[in-house]
Amino acid sequence: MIEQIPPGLILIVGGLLLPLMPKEVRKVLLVVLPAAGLAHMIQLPTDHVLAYSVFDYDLTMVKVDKLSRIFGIIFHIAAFLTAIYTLHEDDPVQQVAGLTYSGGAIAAVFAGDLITLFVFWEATAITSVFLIWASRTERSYKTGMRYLVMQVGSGVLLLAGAIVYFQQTGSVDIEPWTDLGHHQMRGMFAFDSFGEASLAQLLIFFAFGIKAAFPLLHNWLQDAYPEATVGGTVWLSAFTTKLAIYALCRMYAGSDVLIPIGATMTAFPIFYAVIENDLRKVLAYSLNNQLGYMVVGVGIGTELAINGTASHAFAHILYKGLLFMGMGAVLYRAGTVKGSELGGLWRQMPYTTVFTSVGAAAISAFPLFSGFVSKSMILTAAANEQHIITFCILLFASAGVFHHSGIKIPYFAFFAHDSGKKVKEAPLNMLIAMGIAAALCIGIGIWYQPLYDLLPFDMNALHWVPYDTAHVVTQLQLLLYSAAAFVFLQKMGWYPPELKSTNVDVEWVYRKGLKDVALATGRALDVGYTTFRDELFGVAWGIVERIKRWHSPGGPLGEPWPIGAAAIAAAIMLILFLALGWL
Amino acid sequence: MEAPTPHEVEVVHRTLTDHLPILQVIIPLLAAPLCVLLRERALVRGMAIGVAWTCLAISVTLLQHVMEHGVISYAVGGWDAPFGIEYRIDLLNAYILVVVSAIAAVVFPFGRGGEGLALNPARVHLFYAALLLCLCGLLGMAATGDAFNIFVFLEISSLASYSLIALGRGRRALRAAYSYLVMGTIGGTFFLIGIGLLYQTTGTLNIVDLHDRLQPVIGSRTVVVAFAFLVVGLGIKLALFPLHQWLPNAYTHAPAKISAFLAATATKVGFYVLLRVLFTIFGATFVFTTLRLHNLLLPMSLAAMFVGSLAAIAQTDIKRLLAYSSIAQIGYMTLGVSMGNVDGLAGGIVHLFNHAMMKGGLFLVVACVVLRTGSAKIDDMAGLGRKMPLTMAAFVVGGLSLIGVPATVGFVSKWYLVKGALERGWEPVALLILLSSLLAVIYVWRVLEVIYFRERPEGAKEVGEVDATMLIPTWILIGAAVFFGLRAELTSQVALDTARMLLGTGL
Amino acid sequence: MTQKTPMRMQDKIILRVVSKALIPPILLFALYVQFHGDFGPGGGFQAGVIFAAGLVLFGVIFGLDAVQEVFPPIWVEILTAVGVLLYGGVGVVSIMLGGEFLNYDVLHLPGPMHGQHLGIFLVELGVGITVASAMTAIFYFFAGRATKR
Amino acid sequence: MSDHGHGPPSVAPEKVKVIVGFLFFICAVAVLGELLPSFHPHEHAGLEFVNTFGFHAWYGFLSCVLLVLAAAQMRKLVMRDEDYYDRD
Repeated sequence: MIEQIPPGLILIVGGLLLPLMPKEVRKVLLVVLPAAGLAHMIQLPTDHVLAYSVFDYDLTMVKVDKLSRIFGIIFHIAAFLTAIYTLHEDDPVQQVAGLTYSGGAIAAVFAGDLITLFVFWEATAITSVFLIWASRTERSYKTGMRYLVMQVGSGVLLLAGAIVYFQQTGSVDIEPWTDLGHHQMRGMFAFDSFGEASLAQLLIFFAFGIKAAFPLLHNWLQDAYPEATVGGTVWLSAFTTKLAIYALCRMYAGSDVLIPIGATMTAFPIFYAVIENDLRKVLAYSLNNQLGYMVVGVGIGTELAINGTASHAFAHILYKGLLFMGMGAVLYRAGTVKGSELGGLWRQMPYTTVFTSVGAAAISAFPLFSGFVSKSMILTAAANEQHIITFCILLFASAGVFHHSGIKIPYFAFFAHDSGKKVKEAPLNMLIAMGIAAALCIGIGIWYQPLYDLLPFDMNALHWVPYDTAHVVTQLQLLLYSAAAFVFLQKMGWYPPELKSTNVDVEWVYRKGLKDVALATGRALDVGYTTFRDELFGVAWGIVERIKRWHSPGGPLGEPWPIGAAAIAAAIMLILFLALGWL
Repeated sequence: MEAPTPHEVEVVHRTLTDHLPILQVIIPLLAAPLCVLLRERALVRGMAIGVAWTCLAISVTLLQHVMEHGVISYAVGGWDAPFGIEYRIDLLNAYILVVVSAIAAVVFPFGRGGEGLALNPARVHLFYAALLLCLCGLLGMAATGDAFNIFVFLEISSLASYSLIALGRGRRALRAAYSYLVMGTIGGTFFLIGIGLLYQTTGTLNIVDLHDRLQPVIGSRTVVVAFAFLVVGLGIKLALFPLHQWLPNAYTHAPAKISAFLAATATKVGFYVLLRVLFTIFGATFVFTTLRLHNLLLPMSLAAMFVGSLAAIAQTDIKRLLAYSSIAQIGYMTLGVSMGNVDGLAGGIVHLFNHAMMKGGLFLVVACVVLRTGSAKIDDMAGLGRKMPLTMAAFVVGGLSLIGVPATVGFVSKWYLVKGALERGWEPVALLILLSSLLAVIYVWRVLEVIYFRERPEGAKEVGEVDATMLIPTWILIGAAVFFGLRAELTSQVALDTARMLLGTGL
Repeated sequence: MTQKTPMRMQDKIILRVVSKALIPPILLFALYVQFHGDFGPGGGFQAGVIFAAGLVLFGVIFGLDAVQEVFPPIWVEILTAVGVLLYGGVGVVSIMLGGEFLNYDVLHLPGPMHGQHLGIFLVELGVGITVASAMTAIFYFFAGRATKR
Repeated sequence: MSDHGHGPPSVAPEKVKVIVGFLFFICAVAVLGELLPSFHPHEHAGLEFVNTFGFHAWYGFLSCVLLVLAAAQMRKLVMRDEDYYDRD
């Protein structure tokens, strides 16, 4: 019986029922539901399948394997931690949105066919936008609309792809992986270059690409995440993009095209991250960069790379969540996360400082932190497959990550020059959530075996050891000299200051360029139209007026005719009917 | 025609059930003079209600019987068809009988006695006598299978309705009744001329017999002329645009309760006779293939839909608004006929039933309003939404049905009409049906806006909700409009079967 | 025949004498048409109209009050109803006796032939009564309006 | 540290000196770590240059310097006022 409940449903249904509960019960449920969902999900057997049929189509609601399982587990943990983090606030909108959003993402992970995937794919889009709108500002409303357009657009592409695929093959099932030898994995849709891709493959590829924030499709992420509420950004950071990574992993593993795409994703956002002033936006760029590693991992598609991707996603959700929590706490207390307005908060928010620094160390992949045991797998896999340039870019990006996430975030928020702000330490529930996340970041970095046991492929067979002298030493060199470079640049005064600014990105195309073009076209049309309209309205009004007059009382059609006229009408009708017989 | 000798006395044991087709008609016929003799208000009223409910029971029994066992034939006076007068009940008129008697059963009890009619109390028994005669005429037209008999009952119902309309307030009611009388007489005469020509050609008046005997001479001039007279005569009776001139004034100036009864029944029976004439007497082949009636009926129907709706929008009197809306609704029915296919015809037939319910209900609402406020001006309905919430809620539901909102009967009929139009390949017509529904939105909204969003003017007469004797009939009709909207299969199945019958065998 | 009526036709002696002479035969002829109707030309409708014509003539010459004294309006109303009831009643009786509506065969006192005879007689009588009284009623109504003015 | 910013440094300059000194110290240690007996670089075809002495050290340093300098130049291209998109 309990197996008949799809994972995620507990969160969705529970979330939807939440508004009916009193405040205290809501808060308890907010934390209990993810825990209950996790407990329920864990006990599902690995080959569990739950099929259902709609009309005449057989669909698969749930299909459990090791890949969906690890994403399911980390999604539940993320929901649980975020729930704790948001306990201080009593906003039913965010609570419902957060729970249904995470539930939708979990259900999407376990979807066994493209249609089910589409349903929950759209569900995550629609529920998550409320986390942005929950800021309840004009700005967040507009941002939310842009976000929603992109997300729903992604869903529409997915549906289109599914339909085309169904027409071609008669099936929408998500097939299991194929093993091509050399431990190279192929997803059901994998292709090596766009030239050989079918229409269905392309459509779905771009559907996933939007959510995974591929270069040029990425801007919704940096646009939306900094506009969400304190808790909303934490919810958002965990699910949408990682769901896309999961889907890529499931369907495009081993697609070579993903490697340059991923490499680009690791490299270019960090330039923006360096000059960005809004620290939550810095983290959004950094998130984009981290996704790059995973996309590269999916593209390489070896067992080691897939394991690296899965474990990196797992670790990433925790430390990125932790960083967003830290910045959220700063925003909550200081009222801003602009680097130019912050600084010196470490005295007032010591715990937050420590926890954020743990997150920074984890994202930078310091040895003994979670990033180290996962990211190095992807780099090694790239090296193993002789992707030399990719490897160098990843290495460059790793140094850069440390630079902007590892140093810049804590430095400008907590150290640097004293901003003079007098703030309190973060609320207890935030500290607890951050504490657990920080503990997990360190815990995974040290006791990585439980995580490795969850990975899709047997780690023992891969002969992988994260901690050997060469790995540790080279990684430390990379990071420490990056730090040295930071000190050097600051000393030289070359370090770009935090300035109040907006940095234009791809979004310029639609937020400014197209808008300006549209406005200009609109103005030109307006002139022509006004002239035309006045003419047309003159005529149209005349007709309307006449119709009105005719049908009003007193008009020929709005009032019965005199009996004589009526009788004549009858005679005319008689003639007309007689004419029928002659014509 | 040689007269057959009356047959020898044969002792056939008939049960009361066998006489139902005639009882349906003679019960109101005999009740009318009884009203005159009894004179006592309460007694007369009780009897009229009793008669209406008896008729309803009879017609429902007949419908059941027809659905189970097929056509019922009753030879009046023991003279078999085609020589004697035959009462012939098939699916179509069994259905009409139910509609008419059901409306009567609901409308007759409306209001206490002559309340709201502004009648001289000494004349109430005559009012009920006329009402019963009108019912008798309408039921007779539906029940009989004899063309001349149809004319007789047409005149009975018409004469009764002239006098009923004349009961309305003021001299304008008299004038309306008079012009209805003139137009009705023209219509009746045309109908009679048509029958005369047919009789001359075939020597029979029995409808079924007429059909058979017409086939050899179907294309002749006489038949075509007869056809034209019959259709135009009936066109006046059922108020088909532009022959509708009598209707707005008649419905406006008649007492509201009478408007409700006539709007829900009189034009419907006229429409029924039109169907009989077109399909049973002449046959679908002649009408649609030889004459191509749709070339004329379609534009007339469309004009009715648009002129009626547009004129309804412009009216300032609620009864007039509903009257013009009726013209539009009749347009929908004849539109269904002009399609000449099963879905379209079924749409027309089901709309007959549906329109009877919703328009009857709406006129009863107006009767309530007139009784309380003493005015039928739309502007005088301002703010009634709060004063008469139940009555006005009925108006809302009825109005939605008039528009054709899903879950109301109006939607069901429009659904079949659109389906029929598309099947016929008349996409623009389907579009026009939807467009005219939009016009209905406007005129219904106009009233709702006044009812709910305008304040009751200062110093206006204090009004309250009407009592149960009015609310219950109103809500029965309005409730039926929703019930049959939700359980559309109950009516549409009968309509589809009927349409198939009419188009298939013509019988 | 009261002097108070404003109508003056009764003052004209020719009219008075001729109509006095004519009215009885008219009424008698009406009865003839009525009762001969089932065998020859005529019937209840014609008879009723003729009978009413006699009354109307009387009313026209001698005034509304005079004719209403002979044939009071309340009786007009009642007889209109009675005639219809008689007509319908025959039909109902024939139903009760096991025939169709208006099947006179079943009214067989000595035999079907007599049944037919009786049936048509009663029906025509009903029609005659109704038509005569309805016509009279119409005359009363219009004449009454004229007097009021 | 550089003199942009608003308030006084939140960490005393002497302490900063100690921290920076410590940083330089462990930087040196990290490079020397390659001399450890257990240091066995992973061999990958085509990536031999990665295993040259101190590669990660200078690569990390140069990466960051280039990153920051490039980003600073990029500002000229992409930086707008804070309310850039809000204006019409």
